[in-house]
Amino acid sequence: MIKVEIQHGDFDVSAEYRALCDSAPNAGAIVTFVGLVRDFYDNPDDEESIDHIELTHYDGMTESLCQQIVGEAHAQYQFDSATVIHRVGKLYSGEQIVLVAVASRHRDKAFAAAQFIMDYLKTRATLWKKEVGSRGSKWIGLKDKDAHAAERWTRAPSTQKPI
Amino acid sequence: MIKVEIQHGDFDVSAEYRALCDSAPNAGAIVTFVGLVRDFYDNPDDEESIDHIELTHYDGMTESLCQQIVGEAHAQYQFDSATVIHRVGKLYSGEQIVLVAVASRHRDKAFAAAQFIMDYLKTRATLWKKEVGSRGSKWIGLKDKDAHAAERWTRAPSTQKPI
Amino acid sequence: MIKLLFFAQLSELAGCDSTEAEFQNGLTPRMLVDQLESDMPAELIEALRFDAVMVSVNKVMAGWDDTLSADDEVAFLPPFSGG
Amino acid sequence: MIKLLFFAQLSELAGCDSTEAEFQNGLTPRMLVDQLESDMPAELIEALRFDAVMVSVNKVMAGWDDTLSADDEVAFLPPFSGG
Repeated sequence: MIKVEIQHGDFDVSAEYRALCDSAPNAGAIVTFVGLVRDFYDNPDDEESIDHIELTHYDGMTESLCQQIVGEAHAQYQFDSATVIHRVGKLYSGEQIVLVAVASRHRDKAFAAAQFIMDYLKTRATLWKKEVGSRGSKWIGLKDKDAHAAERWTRAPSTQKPI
Repeated sequence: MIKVEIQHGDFDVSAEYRALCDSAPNAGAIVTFVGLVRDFYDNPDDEESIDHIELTHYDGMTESLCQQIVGEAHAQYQFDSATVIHRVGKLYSGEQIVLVAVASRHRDKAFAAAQFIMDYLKTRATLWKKEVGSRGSKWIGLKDKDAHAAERWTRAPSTQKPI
Repeated sequence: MIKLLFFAQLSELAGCDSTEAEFQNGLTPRMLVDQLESDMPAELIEALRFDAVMVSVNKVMAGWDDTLSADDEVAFLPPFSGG
Repeated sequence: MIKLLFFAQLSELAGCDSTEAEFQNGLTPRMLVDQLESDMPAELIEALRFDAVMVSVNKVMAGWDDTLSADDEVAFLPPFSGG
């Protein structure tokens, strides 16, 4: 099973977890990642706090890019099932932004696939984040560390696995 | 918060997930790993199916080794909170064996810490697994791939992070 | 007509989410930006020419010098920041 | 007395989870294995001498040639397989 949703509403991690497990009866490993809105600006030197973020996206294109990312992860890691839910709209500090969950026979592939998907969601999907807080608002650009994180998956086949 | 439990009874992933989140209000990333009893023998060429596993451990020592593993992961990745629950006893195919959950400000550290802890639980904690199935029973020894997985964390500091 | 979409900071600089342009044979996304120069704020044009901005045609990633067809939907995409 | 513990396959080979040995000055885990040779199955002794078997003293990982104290608890640990 592959499930990809881009939605305004919140998601229930427990319900998604159970649905994923039910869809993958032979799985030996389930890895989930949940990203939350933090209350601090992206710049670590900035001591002001953020109130909310605004996530905007390209309706239709985001869904197909996410499907493509999960498909590439599946081609590489042959997991049993995966769920990706990414919220858009106005999200306050502490709210859930994104869920990536992977069920696989082996733990190394479950971890690798979840990280692969997260890295690509950050760098290859038509999603944009604006931080709004005590010091005004700011669109977040591609961060060097995220570009670097995503780059590791495109090396020569022998080093594609995260070691 | 660091929580380590070795127990016979099952655990509730949702409840543990919520407790972890509550204990880490500044976290931006939650990674969870759940290991389940698979219905196939560890040897991939073996087509027989397993009925259950028996997990035995060294009471008292396992707990302190697990605390130590989580402490080392914390020293390296400074996560906010972590939960480790490892079951022992007779566990049937499909049952939950182990939960590792990490809440951290940043996703790369949450993923790395969860993998670090899992790799060390497999290779450095006084836990032993016997597979019992249609073809008799067999104690599982340290697998090469697990030893290799754990080894990556002990390299020179510049390469300690999983890239 | 070609439909043009602006996202995130590009939409704020443009003061709108979308606009239209006349189709002509041989038109490319790069040429569209040149045409926008007469009507749109200079800050937008500068931002559109920033290296990291990408372009899609009909919701598929495309090149700045790809040839467009009539009724294409062209979107200007600043660096992504999902997750 | 020294308490000896066997885990997993070692306990099956020994036919028991634990046994005891007389304490003597200078005793080491390696010497304990030699002493077991007279009472215990040959398969157990062979397994205990397998490279990958480790030893703990009072629930702390130890060396085969560490000197023991009276009343120590010595455990023979086959390769781990948790997780």
